[in-house]
Amino acid sequence: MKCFALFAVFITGGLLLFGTADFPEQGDPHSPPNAGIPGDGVSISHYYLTQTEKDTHVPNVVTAVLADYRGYDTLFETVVIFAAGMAIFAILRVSGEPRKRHRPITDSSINGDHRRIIIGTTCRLLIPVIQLFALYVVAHGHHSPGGGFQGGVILGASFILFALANNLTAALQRFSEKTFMNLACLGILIYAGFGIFCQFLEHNFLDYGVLQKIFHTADPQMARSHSMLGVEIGVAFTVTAIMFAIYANLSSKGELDNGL
Amino acid sequence: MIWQFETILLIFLVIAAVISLRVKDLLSASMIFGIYSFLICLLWATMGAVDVAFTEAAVGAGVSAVFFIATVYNTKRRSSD
Amino acid sequence: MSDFFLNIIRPDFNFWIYVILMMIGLWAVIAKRNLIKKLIGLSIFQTAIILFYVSLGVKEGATIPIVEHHSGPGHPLEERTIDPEKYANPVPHVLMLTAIVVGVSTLGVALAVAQSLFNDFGTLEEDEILARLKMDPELNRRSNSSTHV
Amino acid sequence: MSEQLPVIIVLAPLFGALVVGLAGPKDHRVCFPAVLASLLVSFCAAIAVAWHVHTNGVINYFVGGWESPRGIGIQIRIDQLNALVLIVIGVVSVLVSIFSIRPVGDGRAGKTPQFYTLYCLLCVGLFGMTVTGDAFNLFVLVEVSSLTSYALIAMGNRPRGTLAAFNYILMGTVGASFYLLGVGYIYLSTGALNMEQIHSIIAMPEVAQSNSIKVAFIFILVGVWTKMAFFPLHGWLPNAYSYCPASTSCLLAPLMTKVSVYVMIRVILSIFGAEWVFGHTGWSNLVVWLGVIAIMAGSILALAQRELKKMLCYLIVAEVGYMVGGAWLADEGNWGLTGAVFHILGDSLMTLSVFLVASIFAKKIKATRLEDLEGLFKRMPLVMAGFVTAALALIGVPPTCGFYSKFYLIRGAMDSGHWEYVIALILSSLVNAVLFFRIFEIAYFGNKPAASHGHDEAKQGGEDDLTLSGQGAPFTFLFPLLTSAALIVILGIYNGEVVEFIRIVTAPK
Repeated sequence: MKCFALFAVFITGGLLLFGTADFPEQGDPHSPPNAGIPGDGVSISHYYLTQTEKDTHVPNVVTAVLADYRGYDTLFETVVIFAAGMAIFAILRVSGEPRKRHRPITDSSINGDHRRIIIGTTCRLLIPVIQLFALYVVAHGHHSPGGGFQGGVILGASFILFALANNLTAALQRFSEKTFMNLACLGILIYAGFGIFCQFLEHNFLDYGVLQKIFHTADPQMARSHSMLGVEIGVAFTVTAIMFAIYANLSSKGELDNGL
Repeated sequence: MIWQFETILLIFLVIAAVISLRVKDLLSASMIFGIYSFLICLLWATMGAVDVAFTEAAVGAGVSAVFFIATVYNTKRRSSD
Repeated sequence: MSDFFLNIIRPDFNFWIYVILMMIGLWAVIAKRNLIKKLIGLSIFQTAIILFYVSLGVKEGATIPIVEHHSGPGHPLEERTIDPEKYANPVPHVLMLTAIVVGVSTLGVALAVAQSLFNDFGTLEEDEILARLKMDPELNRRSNSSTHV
Repeated sequence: MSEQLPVIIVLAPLFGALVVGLAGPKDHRVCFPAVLASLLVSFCAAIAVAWHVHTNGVINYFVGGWESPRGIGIQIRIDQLNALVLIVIGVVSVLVSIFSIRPVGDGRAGKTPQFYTLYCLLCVGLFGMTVTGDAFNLFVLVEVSSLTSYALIAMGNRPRGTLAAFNYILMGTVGASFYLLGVGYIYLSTGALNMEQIHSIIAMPEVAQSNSIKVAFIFILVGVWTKMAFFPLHGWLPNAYSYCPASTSCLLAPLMTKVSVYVMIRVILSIFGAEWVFGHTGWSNLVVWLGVIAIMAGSILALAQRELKKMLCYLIVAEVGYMVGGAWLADEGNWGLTGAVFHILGDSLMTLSVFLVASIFAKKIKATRLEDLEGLFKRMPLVMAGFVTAALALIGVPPTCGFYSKFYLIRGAMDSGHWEYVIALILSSLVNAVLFFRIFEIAYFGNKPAASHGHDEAKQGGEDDLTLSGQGAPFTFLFPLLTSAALIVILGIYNGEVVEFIRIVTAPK
């Protein structure tokens, strides 16, 4: 096995280096990916950088490309996450009724354990801040780095942190299995709904400009900007729910009781 | 982009990758993998890919390290290689 | 020495490193016996590809791809010209956001399958699992009865 | 609304999945109608789109309305080639969904909503892979379909199946990463992601000569080969498909490998261009030889199996060899490529039929090994009729489509002088004949008393009355099987029309 591994690895490495021979110099602003091929019209990278703000009023080019120009990709990226959540549920979740709790854990007993008092208090202080920051990341993705994925992951991580600091059951009391599965579906429904709605208004899928009539904005560009916020919220829902769902299933072997 | 800084990061990156694969304790390996993710996130921040760096910080260094740890917690901590 | 480094290694240093990381990752996926180690290798392999993509979008002296926002009355949008060489190429960043998310989803599913394997075999070492399968060829029928619940 | 059809094909199963995900856990009875309805919508849309392509030519659909300049948005492009593949995916997914109503022995106890959600998402991935005209979007949809198929395989709750799923995850992810890497190298040398745009740039001589494009092509090819289980990379397939739940194997076996072969042909025709790919003569010879090795290895390994499903899995490996070798024959008239495309259509139906039969055997009489099949002609005449049709098609007997695809493949091989491929094809047909006549012999002449066998096993089955009811199979098993068997014959009879339709894309310009 090791010999085969070495063989495969060196073949791959050799091929990669063979391809490196005619690479453009790193950081060259005129290389094909950065400036396109001469004679092929507008480079997509240049188009995005120069036209995004005119097309969508969104200064963060990455967000605009992600949620609008290549929004179809992002829809399916969200579907991948959703599929992962469903997959883990299908593989790990122990079917039937969850086993009954020996000792019901209530709010008083969460922090009652003295060994956990420092962690518990710190998390109590931290988690609201983290969640607020996550919402900010989702909402401010148009103007600064961030967006639905990052915000969603951070929001999901805040629930994971809660589960780590207290225990999984306590976290699940606040964010139950049914809730997060429905939330995950709802997120994709929001995203695809925006696209389908455009189709009902006789435009192509995800052609947000037509939603101007709904949002009552001054121009179609602003409608695009608003719709992007909408789909980012959808993405954030799905990502939050699935990140927590994956953690909950992985840490409790699919029993969703006492986790890590 | 300061090339000295980037070079040091790249070298640390390789070191972190090798160590996380060589450590026999899977919990340590997961933690070092988290460090690896964090280093690569710094690297991307220096390259101007802030959104990618942000995602990697949240996903790679945060959530996927936790996923690894959760799995190691439920299985065996020692590894034969 | 430093000349050599600056002229030969430095210009393509990212590419060298990404090739090395990719080789490390692939080697771990094939040769490591522990399933978790394989998955760490797989993640390293994927991040190496992401590193490659991000390196494509770098421009010397460019800033992050967020165009300066000042659409006041004095700056009508249509008259502004943006110099694309001042900003890093956003396309690889967009693609790699997708790839990272896809990567973490795959990782989650793979870890779940690894846990389920641990439930079945009680170990995460590939050679021990194979040995156990050889010892007990009927293992594949073992849990059949439970599936009819 | 009709211009929205291309995207509706992909979206309908997605909505099906969401409906199942939201309402399924409350009431399991919602699942099946929602799935069937959404797949039927896709199927009808696929037929409408194919008709549209037939009358008006290629459809281009720009998601988000980002049409110009070229390549800024994501393009969906449907030509004659993927119109046919879409119909096949539609047919297979609808038929298998009907087959899956009775979850006997599927190992999805209490997880019906999850099963159907994943099922729909898998169809989303397959439809999406087929329609897309964007190199990166293809990667995302490949991941959608792969991730769901990992889960569907691992759901089986059989240790061997889970191990196979893990290996599949490793190989599948490495393959997808190779594909991604190849797209990266293309992007590096062309700065484009839209397939048409890449094609026009690669036609420029200075780009066509560069090393990066060659490396990109090799990586993409290896990635796609891993997905389709081309011979040296087939390791994950046999165990994954033989130890997974019955409905899953019926869905995955006909579609995953064939859609990957379609992706390979799409990459050759639409991204790199047939002139560029077949311009490197050495490559074509090499790949045809690899195909020959795959055919021989698959056939020989199939001969060695004693379990029906495992045997069929190795036959898939051989069939992939047919299609890859055929697509690379590079003869003057591109008959090999045409034959490969026709074989994708025919082989999906044949594989569907034989896997349905194998699953019916496994479900009804708990027979997985060849010896267990004794006396089946008397007990299940209709099932065996379907099986015989599919087997004759796999062997390549005239009125079925299997004969015609082999005919076109051999014509291409003769035109290009690849006699080794002709020999391999004929030998493998002989092996298929041996394999299937061996089964017929056991099933026809073997006269093991049927009743005693059925009862012992049925007691373990507990509440599933199916096992006991003995004679004949229920309608939900028979309908998919007989439909696909009929389609095998129909496709064979109308092969001229279908091939003419395919030739619009594959004929040399």
